[in-house]
Amino acid sequence: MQLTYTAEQNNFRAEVRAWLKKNTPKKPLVSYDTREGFEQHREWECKLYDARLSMVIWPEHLGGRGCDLIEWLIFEEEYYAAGAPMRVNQNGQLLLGPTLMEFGTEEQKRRFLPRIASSEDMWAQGWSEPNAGSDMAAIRSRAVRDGDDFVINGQKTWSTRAIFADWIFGLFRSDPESKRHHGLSYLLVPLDTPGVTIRPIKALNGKEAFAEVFFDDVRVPAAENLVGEEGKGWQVAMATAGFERGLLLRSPARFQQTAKRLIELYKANPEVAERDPGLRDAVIEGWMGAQAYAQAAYHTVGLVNKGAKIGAEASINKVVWSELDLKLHETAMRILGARGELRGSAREAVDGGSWLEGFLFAQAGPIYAGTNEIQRNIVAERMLGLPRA
Amino acid sequence: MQLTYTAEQNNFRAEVRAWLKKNTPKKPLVSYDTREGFEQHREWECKLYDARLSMVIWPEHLGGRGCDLIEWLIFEEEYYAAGAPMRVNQNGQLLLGPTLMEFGTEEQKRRFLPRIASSEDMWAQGWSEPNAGSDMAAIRSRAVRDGDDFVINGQKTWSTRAIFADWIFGLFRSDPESKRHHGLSYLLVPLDTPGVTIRPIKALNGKEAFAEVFFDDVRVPAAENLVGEEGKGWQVAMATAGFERGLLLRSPARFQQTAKRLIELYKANPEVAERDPGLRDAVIEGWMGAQAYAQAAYHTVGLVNKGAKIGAEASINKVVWSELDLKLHETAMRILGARGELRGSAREAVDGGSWLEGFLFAQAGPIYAGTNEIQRNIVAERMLGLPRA
Amino acid sequence: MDFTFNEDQLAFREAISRFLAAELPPEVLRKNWETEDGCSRELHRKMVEQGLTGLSVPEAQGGLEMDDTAWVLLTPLLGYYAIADSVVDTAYTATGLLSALPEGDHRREELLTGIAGGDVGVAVAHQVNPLVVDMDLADVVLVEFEGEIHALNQEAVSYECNTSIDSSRRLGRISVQPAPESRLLENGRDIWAETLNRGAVGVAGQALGLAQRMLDMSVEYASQRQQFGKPVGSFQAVKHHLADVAEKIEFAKPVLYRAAHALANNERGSDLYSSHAKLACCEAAWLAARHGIQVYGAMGYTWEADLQIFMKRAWALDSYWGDRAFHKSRVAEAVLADDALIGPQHTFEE
Amino acid sequence: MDFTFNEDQLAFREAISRFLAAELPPEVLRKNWETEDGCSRELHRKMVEQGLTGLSVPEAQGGLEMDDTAWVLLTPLLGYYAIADSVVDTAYTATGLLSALPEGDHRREELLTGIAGGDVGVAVAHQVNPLVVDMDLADVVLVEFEGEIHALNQEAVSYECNTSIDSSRRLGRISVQPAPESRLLENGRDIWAETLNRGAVGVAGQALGLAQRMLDMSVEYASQRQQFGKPVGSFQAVKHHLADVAEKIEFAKPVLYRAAHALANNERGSDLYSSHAKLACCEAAWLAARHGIQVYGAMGYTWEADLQIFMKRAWALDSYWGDRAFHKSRVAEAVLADDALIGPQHTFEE
Repeated sequence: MQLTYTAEQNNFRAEVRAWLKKNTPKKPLVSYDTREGFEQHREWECKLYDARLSMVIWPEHLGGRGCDLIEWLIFEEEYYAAGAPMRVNQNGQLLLGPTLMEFGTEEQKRRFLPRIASSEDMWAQGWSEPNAGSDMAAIRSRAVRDGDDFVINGQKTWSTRAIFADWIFGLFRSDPESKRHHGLSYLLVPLDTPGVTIRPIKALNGKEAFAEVFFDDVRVPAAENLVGEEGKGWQVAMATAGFERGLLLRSPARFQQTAKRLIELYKANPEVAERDPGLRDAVIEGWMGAQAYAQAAYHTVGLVNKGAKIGAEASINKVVWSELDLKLHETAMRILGARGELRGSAREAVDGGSWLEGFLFAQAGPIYAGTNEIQRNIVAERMLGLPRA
Repeated sequence: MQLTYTAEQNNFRAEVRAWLKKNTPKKPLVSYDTREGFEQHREWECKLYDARLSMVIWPEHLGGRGCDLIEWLIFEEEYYAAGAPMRVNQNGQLLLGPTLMEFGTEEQKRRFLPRIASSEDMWAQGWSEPNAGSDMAAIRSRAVRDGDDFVINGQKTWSTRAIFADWIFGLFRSDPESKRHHGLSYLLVPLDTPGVTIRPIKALNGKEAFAEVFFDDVRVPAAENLVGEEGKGWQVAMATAGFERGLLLRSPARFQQTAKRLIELYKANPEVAERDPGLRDAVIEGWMGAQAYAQAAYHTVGLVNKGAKIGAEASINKVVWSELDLKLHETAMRILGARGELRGSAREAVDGGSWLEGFLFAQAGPIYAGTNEIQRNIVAERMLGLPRA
Repeated sequence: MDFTFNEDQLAFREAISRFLAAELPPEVLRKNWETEDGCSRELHRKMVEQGLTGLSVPEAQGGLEMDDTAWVLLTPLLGYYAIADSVVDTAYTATGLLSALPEGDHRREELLTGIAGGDVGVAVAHQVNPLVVDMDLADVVLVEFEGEIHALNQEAVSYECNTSIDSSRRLGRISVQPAPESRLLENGRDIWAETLNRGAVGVAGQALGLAQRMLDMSVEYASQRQQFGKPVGSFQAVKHHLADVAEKIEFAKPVLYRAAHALANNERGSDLYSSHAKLACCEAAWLAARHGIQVYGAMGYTWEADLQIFMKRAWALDSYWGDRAFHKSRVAEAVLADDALIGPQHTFEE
Repeated sequence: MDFTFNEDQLAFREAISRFLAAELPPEVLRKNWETEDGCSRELHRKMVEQGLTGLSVPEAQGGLEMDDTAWVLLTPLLGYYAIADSVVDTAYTATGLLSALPEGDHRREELLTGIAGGDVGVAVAHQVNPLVVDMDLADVVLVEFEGEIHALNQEAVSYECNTSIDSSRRLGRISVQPAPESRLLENGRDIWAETLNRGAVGVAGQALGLAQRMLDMSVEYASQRQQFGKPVGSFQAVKHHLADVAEKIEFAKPVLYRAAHALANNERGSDLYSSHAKLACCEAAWLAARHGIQVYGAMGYTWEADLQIFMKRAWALDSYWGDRAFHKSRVAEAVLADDALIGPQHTFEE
């Protein structure tokens, strides 16, 4: 156990801190769930990329910086502490990226990864279908092999920002006789291909945060756009689902920053604290939860660095960060009282309505990337070994 | 809505209050989970009976007083406020009694009910078996008809204070070919019948609070000891299970008195309140919970008086009082801190260790009379109409 | 001692319930919620015809002169159908305030008659609410000024509008200059105190109705939506989520009823009971929202699922007429007082 | 930056784990727990042979001179096997205190040598604990007196014994008359402060082990016990109860490790980290007890199911070396301070 950073790590932190201090937009960007904000965020991502700070853990030849996971944690700490913009291309960078590194051909890696790192290509995900949500294996969209191509028909849904994105990745049933997890293929589809129709879905906050994507005889070349083996898409996707729930998707720094802001909010409202003395516990529990999550991340990174694999722990992580995020924002709403309902556009909104936005977004946490009910089943069955139903 | 008591009700309250003030033992009785305490409690029950205060809602000719449910609530309020002894014969008085009133023959009512009211007969219950706990229909103990008798073989368990009691009631499989809820009979068995063996089970608190009861060719006369129809025991028992979970088993006064004592404990320990400001909320939530439970009881009694039947609401009641009781005692433990672990025999124990005893007993609340998991299933399926698994 | 409603009260509730169910199928309800004034003119007219606006207006002013115990059966229905705040604020809270004023005042009688007839909308500016709801829909606003009660015409009040997460609520920061002419009563402190309790009980009732609506919608969704080859409502975790909501609702109801009775009869426990009711009902609504969206899954996070309407009202009403901190403090003050009437002998005051 | 244990530390844990598993099958463990001194003489001798008592005794006094980060792997094992408090109190907490005294003091060295050799049991009377645990098993008790550190022989201390719900704990109210001869150090405030943290971290580790034991037992019971024709562990509600316990344990572990590192290195965050660890680990144990008994059903409420041993230790240890109120106050003081190092850049102090 050696809990000091190396000189290199400290230098890296200093560099990132200085760069962010200089470059982080002074005025918050417009929400990336709008066309305008989306492009603002793409610009920001390009800027990060130019400084080789977009995907610090990716190898240099693929647009990254070759950092290790400790440096990644440091980067994230500085990034959230600086209040830098939300990352708009997480689907590409955190879900598809690692999948391509593991399953992609050399050609696919060269072609896609640098453009993901730079966000020249923005990616939407195509997991869910109207009847395949928690039950992802119920996928019906078909991809029929026709010569060198796949011809895709069907529908995906809950594709985050697909209305603005350039590409979509997802699972399609390539063996029409197959059932459940079998006979699926993992395909990459440009969203401007003929036959693709995108219908936006408005989220709770009224913005077009996701979309339905319809495929009508959409043709993509197999050699270039199939990831992994034909019919083995489930295995490819599951690796990605592991990443998603795992370490990278929700770095601890995010919640530590929220906890810090919550403490500031609490201290700025002493008259509420006096009327509601139990708030103190909620606030310190928020800090303890975020701190524990961060320490757990360092511990896990240490184990991974020694060769360990992340298993069902990823499911615990998902439950913990999503419920922590809810708790932090619920506590903020409790402090704000009657001011909590004010939207960002309201003149008297506190912090530009960011607590309310965060509160709304936190509602989705226990649902997406596999509901917490499913995650708890996984923990119980795979980690504890309890019998299946 | 008429929320004042009638003159008769006020008189009744005054009478009960005066009697209890005069007669409630100054020194707490010994625990009824000991032989000595059991007999002390029997004596107390006799005294109550002599004043016609043992079973106030029973008709006079069966040893009661013919009170209505409002008067029963008043009685309970006074009883708990006076700190009078715990009722030792609840199995007989609250579970078997109502069953006999509904399903018993006239002869059975005359024979058993007054002796239950007076606690000359103390009753244990024989529902559970080693493999039939939550799944009560898995009963295996057999009662084979032999002429005018049933001959019983098998085993019951978790029979509260059976080691001290006089009789046991329970379900036995009278049709050997039957399955699950069918072919069961509801029988009454004197515990001194040849062939009955009782092995005590020690509870968490180290006392012999319940027992296993073994039946080895135990012979009881059918005409006298069968309640309801042969083979229809499930229906008879279910009515009793409804009573058990319902209104009478855990009267609100009990929790209101605990909440009051908790408030006193909290106020007596201002230095803890200062170090743990969140305690205030836990304490007032305890009061609010108990108060809501009491108001709900009055509301339900009002509806019952107008002819309503208690259905799946009984299951909600069970969940509410058991979790309220836990919460009240957990809060007390939080206030007591390092003093919480002291047993009643310890010189420095607060309130004679009664909070710790209550805390231990509260652990059983979410388990007995049907686990809270089962109760929530019942609420979801019968009250809300959600589909069965 | 009878802690239930009489047949007339229940029949009236039943009638209003049928009326609202017919008038406000989900698509109409949503349209109202998304429009500027949160309640169509036509619907408002029909509500007036049903007697809703005159429910507690004195008979002398053309109303039904019913008390809080009647209202407490109706506010849950108004919550269930997400009727905008201005209805309860006018017909219940403001009417209660006006009715409590000394009889004979011509402005009192004019306003009450106008309310009963559906011609006058009244907003209430009580200091417990930093912002005034739906000033833009009101003709008159009742304002506290150093314990006095003033009534000002909307035009006489300048306000700045803030938007709420609940689209049916527009929140105004008002600035007024009360004058002797606008004064209704000089010493209005007791009435203001009662009005706060009435406002809280009105919100509590709506919150209870919101909770019930979200529960009903969640049950329906969970019974139909299939995953892993069966309805999601057949999974035990989903069942328990919804059973917990049902529990909160069932045990908030009597608390709400108790508060209404205390208000109607000026009982000394009114502050305590109305705060308890506000906390219990809003807690039920908060949980119904959380478990509702969880049961709905991604669909619950969308604008198109009606669930959002009820969730957002639940979140907004949680702090209307006193936030949790306020009401918990009041409960604490009452039950921790040295002369508090607590314990089993005091379920109902003696 | 490496927040993991090295191979030596893990190997040592593994060895002790195997040792305890072999020596303490459930029936032996229960026998110990029910006997007067909570730990058989023979087991104690074997623990000494394993080096447990000398683990952090300086090498000069015959120990292994390992620090808190080594101990934090072992205290969960001692919790897992419900080893009586006197072991941790003597070999970890008291040893830490004695080791921190200036070298050369002959009583310090005598006591440390005695501890390493298993001949001396030491109780610690710190003012955070109103009562002293297992005075009757101790040869010596370390006592605070106006910031001084005193060591008194057991015979010199009169005490009255209180019984705990945890049969392995006997709690003494002591009265002592410290004298110049019994004084080990005049200004011992810093050492007492550090001892409090060490006591808390020692309890936290045991609580974590208790939680793990109860979880393992519950999983085993739920996998075997059949109801409605299948193992109760196949019901989703039971699964989620136990998944929640696993979650608490997994996220308490790194907090515990962090606290141990801070203690071993005298970091300025030691108060905060040890309080956080105490709260997190005790919360895991508390939940493991509650869900454990729930999963066990009636069986969990009996004296004969071993679960009770672990539940009762969990309940008792919850307030040992500082109750929740104490530790939450310390956390609040630290993170709400104006110069608090909080936020993402301060996961580890800089």
